[in-house]
Amino acid sequence: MSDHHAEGVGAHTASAEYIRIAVVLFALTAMEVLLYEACFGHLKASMPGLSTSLSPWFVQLLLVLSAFKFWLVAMFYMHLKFDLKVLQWLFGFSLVLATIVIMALFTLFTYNRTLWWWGGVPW
Amino acid sequence: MATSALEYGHATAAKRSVLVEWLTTVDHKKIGIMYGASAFIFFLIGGLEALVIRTQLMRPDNHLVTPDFYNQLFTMHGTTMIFLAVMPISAMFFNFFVPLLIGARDVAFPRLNAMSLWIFILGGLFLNFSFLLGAAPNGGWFGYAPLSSRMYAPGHNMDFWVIGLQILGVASLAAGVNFFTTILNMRARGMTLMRMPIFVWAVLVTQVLVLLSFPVITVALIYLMLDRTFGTSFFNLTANGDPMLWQHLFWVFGHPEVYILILPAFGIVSEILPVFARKPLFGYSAMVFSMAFIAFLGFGVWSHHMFATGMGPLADSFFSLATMLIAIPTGVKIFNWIGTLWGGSLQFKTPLYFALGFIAMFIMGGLSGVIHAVAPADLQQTDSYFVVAHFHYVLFGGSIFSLTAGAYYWWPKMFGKLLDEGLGKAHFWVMLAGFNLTFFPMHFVGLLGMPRRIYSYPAGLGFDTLNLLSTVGAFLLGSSFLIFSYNIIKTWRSGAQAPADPWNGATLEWSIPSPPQEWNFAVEPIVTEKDPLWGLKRAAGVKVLPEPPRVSGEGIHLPAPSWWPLIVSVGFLTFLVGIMVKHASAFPFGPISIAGFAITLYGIYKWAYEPVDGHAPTT
Amino acid sequence: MTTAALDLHAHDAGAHHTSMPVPSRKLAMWVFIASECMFFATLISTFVIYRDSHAKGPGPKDVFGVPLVTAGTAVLLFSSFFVVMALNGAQQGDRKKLLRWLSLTVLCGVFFVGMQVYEFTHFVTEKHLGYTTNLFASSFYTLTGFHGTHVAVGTLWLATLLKDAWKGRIPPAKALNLEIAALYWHFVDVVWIIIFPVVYLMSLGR
Amino acid sequence: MPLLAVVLAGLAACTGPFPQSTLSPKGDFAQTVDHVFMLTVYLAVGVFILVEGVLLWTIFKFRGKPGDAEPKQIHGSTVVEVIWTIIPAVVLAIVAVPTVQAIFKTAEVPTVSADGKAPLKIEVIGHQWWWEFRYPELGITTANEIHVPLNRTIDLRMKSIDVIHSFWIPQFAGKRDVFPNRETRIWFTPNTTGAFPGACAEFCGEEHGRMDFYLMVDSPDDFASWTTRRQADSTLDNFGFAKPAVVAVPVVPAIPAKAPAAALVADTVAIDPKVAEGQKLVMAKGCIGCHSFNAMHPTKGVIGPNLSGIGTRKMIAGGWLEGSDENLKRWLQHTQEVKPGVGMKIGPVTDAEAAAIIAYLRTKR
Ligand code: HEA
Ligand code: HEA
Ligand code: HEC
Ligand code: CUA
Ligand SMILES: [Cu+2]
Repeated sequence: MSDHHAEGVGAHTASAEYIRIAVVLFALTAMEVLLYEACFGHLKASMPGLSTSLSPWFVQLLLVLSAFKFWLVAMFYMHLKFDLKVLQWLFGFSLVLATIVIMALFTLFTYNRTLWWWGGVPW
Repeated sequence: MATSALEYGHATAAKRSVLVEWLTTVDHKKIGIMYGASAFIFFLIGGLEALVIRTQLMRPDNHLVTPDFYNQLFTMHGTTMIFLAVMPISAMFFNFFVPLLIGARDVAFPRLNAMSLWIFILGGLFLNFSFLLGAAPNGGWFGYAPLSSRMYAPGHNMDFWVIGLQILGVASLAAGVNFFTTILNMRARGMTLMRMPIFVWAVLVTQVLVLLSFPVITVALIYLMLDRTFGTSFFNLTANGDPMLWQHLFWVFGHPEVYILILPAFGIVSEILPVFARKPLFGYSAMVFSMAFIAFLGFGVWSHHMFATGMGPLADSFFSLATMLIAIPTGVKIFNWIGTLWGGSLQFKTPLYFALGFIAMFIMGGLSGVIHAVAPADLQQTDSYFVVAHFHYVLFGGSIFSLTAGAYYWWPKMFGKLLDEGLGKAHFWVMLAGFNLTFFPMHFVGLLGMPRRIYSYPAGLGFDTLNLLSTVGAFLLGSSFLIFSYNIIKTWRSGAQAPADPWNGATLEWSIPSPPQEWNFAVEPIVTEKDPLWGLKRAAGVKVLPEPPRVSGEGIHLPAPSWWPLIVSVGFLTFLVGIMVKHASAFPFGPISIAGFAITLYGIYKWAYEPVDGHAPTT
Repeated sequence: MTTAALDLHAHDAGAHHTSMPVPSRKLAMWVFIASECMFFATLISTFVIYRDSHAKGPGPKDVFGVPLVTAGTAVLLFSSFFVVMALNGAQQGDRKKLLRWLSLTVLCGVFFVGMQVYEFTHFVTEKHLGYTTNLFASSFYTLTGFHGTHVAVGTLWLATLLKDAWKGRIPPAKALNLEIAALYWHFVDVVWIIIFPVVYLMSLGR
Repeated sequence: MPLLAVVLAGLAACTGPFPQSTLSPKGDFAQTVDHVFMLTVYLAVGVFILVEGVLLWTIFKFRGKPGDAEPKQIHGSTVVEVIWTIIPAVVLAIVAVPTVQAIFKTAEVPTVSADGKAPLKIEVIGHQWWWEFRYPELGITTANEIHVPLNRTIDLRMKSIDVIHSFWIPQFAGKRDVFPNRETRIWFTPNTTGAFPGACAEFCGEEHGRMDFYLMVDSPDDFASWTTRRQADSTLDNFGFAKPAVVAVPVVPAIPAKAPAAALVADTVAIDPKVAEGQKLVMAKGCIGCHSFNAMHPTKGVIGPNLSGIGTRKMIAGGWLEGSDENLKRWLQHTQEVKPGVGMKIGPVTDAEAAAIIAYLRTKR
């Protein structure tokens, strides 16, 4: 039954592709850092216009960039793209659940702290 | 360790002493039996604790036990019943029957399986050991902060709880990985996912719940341990820690946990009903999808345990509605069970009694659950005996009834003897009567305003009669387990020898001798349909297949026994105990922890390089 | 028939029968990774909830610096790339390639752990951010500490594999041993891919 | 209701009154809750009878006889499965709408109470294992017994000084947890006078079981007189002595003072030598270290319950003992046996001392 098994990684993706992905990953990380520097760090002073237009989107942009990085590693380095669908489901479902839980907890806590019933009268 | 696996592989198995054999076994059936036996003992201990609780509450202002001991009792009762009784009794069925039901020789990782068992047993003993020191956990089974913090719980009581649960969590996670893999990957040829016995589906979904909810409690317990031992303040007020975080994390785990307790029960009943109705399960795929849906929804309702905390109307509404939704897939299950019975030819054997009892009682518990889900109404019921009634109807009326059904159903396969039918039915009726007498009045005493977890109540509030009824019921209920124990002993001594297929079963385990031989299937089965055994019988035109012969296992390779699972477990326990006994020294880990850690690491290393080539059994 | 029966055990991936076209050990690693998602989700949630709880002592803006963690991030990303190359080598039976890339991976692991040790000591001694100084500190150290422990375990694991590879014990037929470790390693990397922006950059950029 | 009523009537016959029942709501909050609850119970009982009925009937109808042929092998039916998915969904929708309405209704504290006044604010503070109540607008502190006027909306703001407790007066409102690090609120408008028991509902340690209290719903007149007496106590020092110069009694326009406050206290103290003896003992035994007789947010003596008005308290010891002389004596002499683990740790008290102390406490009316 060994013919069932996924063929080796090399069959799908050559070293060259790994290198290409590595380059993209670095570019993305560099963009993250640059984004931070542009919005809040050293570059802020030299390009104030860019800074003010980007900083409201800072968090969202960061999340998109890292999600993309995450996706690249998972799909190509972890080979999910070519592997069994079950594995994609398994990982995908856990990730979605994990994200929902983080978001829900975060919402519950910030929401609680801002609404009146947590107002807190000094005792 | 002089006794390396290789020696085992080639020396004759007969030379091993029985003790060594059981300590080193990696056979899923032996492991299952050890799970079952130890869990049943823990169940009796938990039941005994309940009986003391009930005796204390028999009349108002009673002074049988001190308040602190009472708190220890209900904390240990809840913790024991959930983590040391229902979960491991389910694990007994997972272990013994999942490989048999899917036509496999063992689980995917037999040694990991043994490790789960040993960690569980050591964790259970460790928790109960606290009684000997007079310092059993006393903070309730959900250990709310800040009551569980060092400041309000200075003794070792809650250390035992934190570490005990941490240990048990690791056992569950390891088993979760193992069974998920086993079910996906070890099925007999031809057994597609949608041909799997429904119990196996239940186990699969349960493991998903375990895998995704236990990490949360693991982290929460780590925080609590850090708070108690290393002076952090995750839940301590002194440095702005928020006790609400504990509640959220606990229930993010806690609600999926209750489905971890009930889904295996659903699975068992779904196996039993078709066999005794002589009719396939009604709506198999709906049964599968409803379980998956219950599990999925189960992750989005945790805050229904926190309606009284004042989360605000939006959150309350969300969690209220999400909780109610669960009634729909659960209803589908109930109705499909009735659909299975409908038009059948019901064979009234003991397993069917308990399975029917399960359906009848679980409906009751489920409906009181829906009443809880109505957030404003829950403000009156939460933390009252109404909740106690609700969860005993689902946990005892649900899980325990079903697990007992499973025990009667599968006993002949496990031990080769049929349990006595007459005693079994007596067990059922006494249990049903005792159960309802115990827990039905609790609905009312709760609505009349009795809070839970109180060690006594004053006269004059109208609680007296109802509590007395509950107490009488509890003793009746307890005596039903004496009948069961007697049945076991009697069967052990002189029970009727069980044939391979006493009930006209539909699934693969009934095709092999009772009890199964070490290698389960002499010939790997090939499956072409659901209910494969019925198909086989139908094709052969017989009601009962010829008794399968016991064969020699010549040439069959099985995984070798190993000491390492036990050693790793001991090391792990030592590591955590070391953290507990460390008394605020500057160095984070004491020598005991370090020794434990070293043993664990060494064990894992040796384990990884231990050859897994099997031995050829000779029996 | 008996020979078919023999194949029921999948301890050794490869030749044995499995119902899914994936070796059991690899499947198990994925299952474990799925579970770990929730583990880190909980740790990250806690950090996000508590990152502003620093009435006493320094807060994120007082301690975090971008360059060092960026270097750490880069190193982890590199190592993911390295290990994938090593695996490629193992599968092709190219022992040289395997050894070269695998040792680089281990080196990265050591470097990352070293970076974290340096970072922690720096925070503690120079920024006066002890483990229990405030909740920001506790949740930060616990989250990154557990991540660091994962890296350390992974490094140890890869190091034993490196030893095996050195002794020629990882032929293409056993490349699975490395593949599983690599999966774990990548996961540890992607967790950091989340931690880096969520913990460092977002706490700074507010 | 019929089913419940029958069962409860039956119970009532043998066990008597249920002062802590959730089923006899005596105010708007509890009634709102009760309405949704009863609706849900009706439906649940309906579903219960229906489903259990069908189950029993099926069991009875399809019992097998020896020699039965194999029954027809049915694998399912999409039509009926869809039907029994939809019906529960409809039932739940019927419950869901009033649920959400009630959630929003109970979440908001009304701004005007039934008697046209602003809601009465009371601060609730949970202690291990007793309750403290403060009336910021009236300048009163008391413990284990809340007094409220009839038909006035009560706006409770709650906090704990140690662990989590939960405040519960079943006949008036649902539970609300009381946290050490945040304020929670609950409200109700009482529509019946009387004394109603309440309890702590969240497990809070050793004596969680004995953390009860009483709610006294007074007629407006009674409430005014109670207020006056408490405010008079605010002029005392912590020991219960009248202060030499009466400092600023808070002016409370809503409740007219009926008697001159200081006078009330002054004449009771002087009369009985036993009382004077008791007062000395209260100082000598160190009671004042934990208690205070001053009802206005005292700065000292806040470890134990405020003893202003202790002489007329219905219950003592966390609402557990009738406030009789024997019980007070038992409390003073055997505190740790009556309520093991309690924070009141005092030396031995002789019978004579106890009698004197009690005599003194009785003057605090
Ligand atoms: C086996 C365990 C188990 C199971 C299966 C359930 C099932 C459910 N539980 Fe329960 N629950 C517990 C164990 C369990 N629970 C425990 C241990 C606690 C207390 C923890 C503690 O505080 O210590 C608790 C507490 C608890 C609470 C919190 C109470 C409180 O403390 O305030 C709530 C609130 O919503 C709740 C709801 C539900 C619901 C809606 C279901 C549903 O899944 C039930 C669904 C089933 C049915 C509804 C019946 C069958 C359906 C039909 C016949 C169809 C028709 C029905 C309708 C149209 C309604 N449960
Ligand atoms: C599966 C779970 C499970 C099971 C089966 C049970 C079973 C029982 N429980 Fe359970 N119970 C819980 C889970 C469970 N419970 C939980 C989670 C809590 C909450 C804890 C908390 O608040 O933290 C709780 C709380 C709880 C309380 C509330 C305590 C309080 O709030 O103050 C009560 C009170 O009556 C009670 C009673 C019982 C009784 C009478 C049984 C009976 O069914 C037991 C039947 C009796 C036996 C099985 C005894 C058999 C043994 C013998 C006959 C002798 C054997 C001899 C030797 C061992 C030498 N339980
Ligand atoms: C170490 C602190 C301490 C001292 C000293 C102390 N008490 Fe107390 N007292 C308490 C606490 C705490 C309670 C609340 C106990 C409970 O119900 O949980 C209490 C309760 C009471 C009550 C019951 C009040 C109520 O409403 O339930 C009375 C009466 C009382 N104390 C009287 C006294 C007298 C008289 C003395 C001196 C002889 C005294 N106490 C000394 C701490 C103290
Ligand atoms: Cu306070 Cu329970
Ligand atoms: Cu729940």
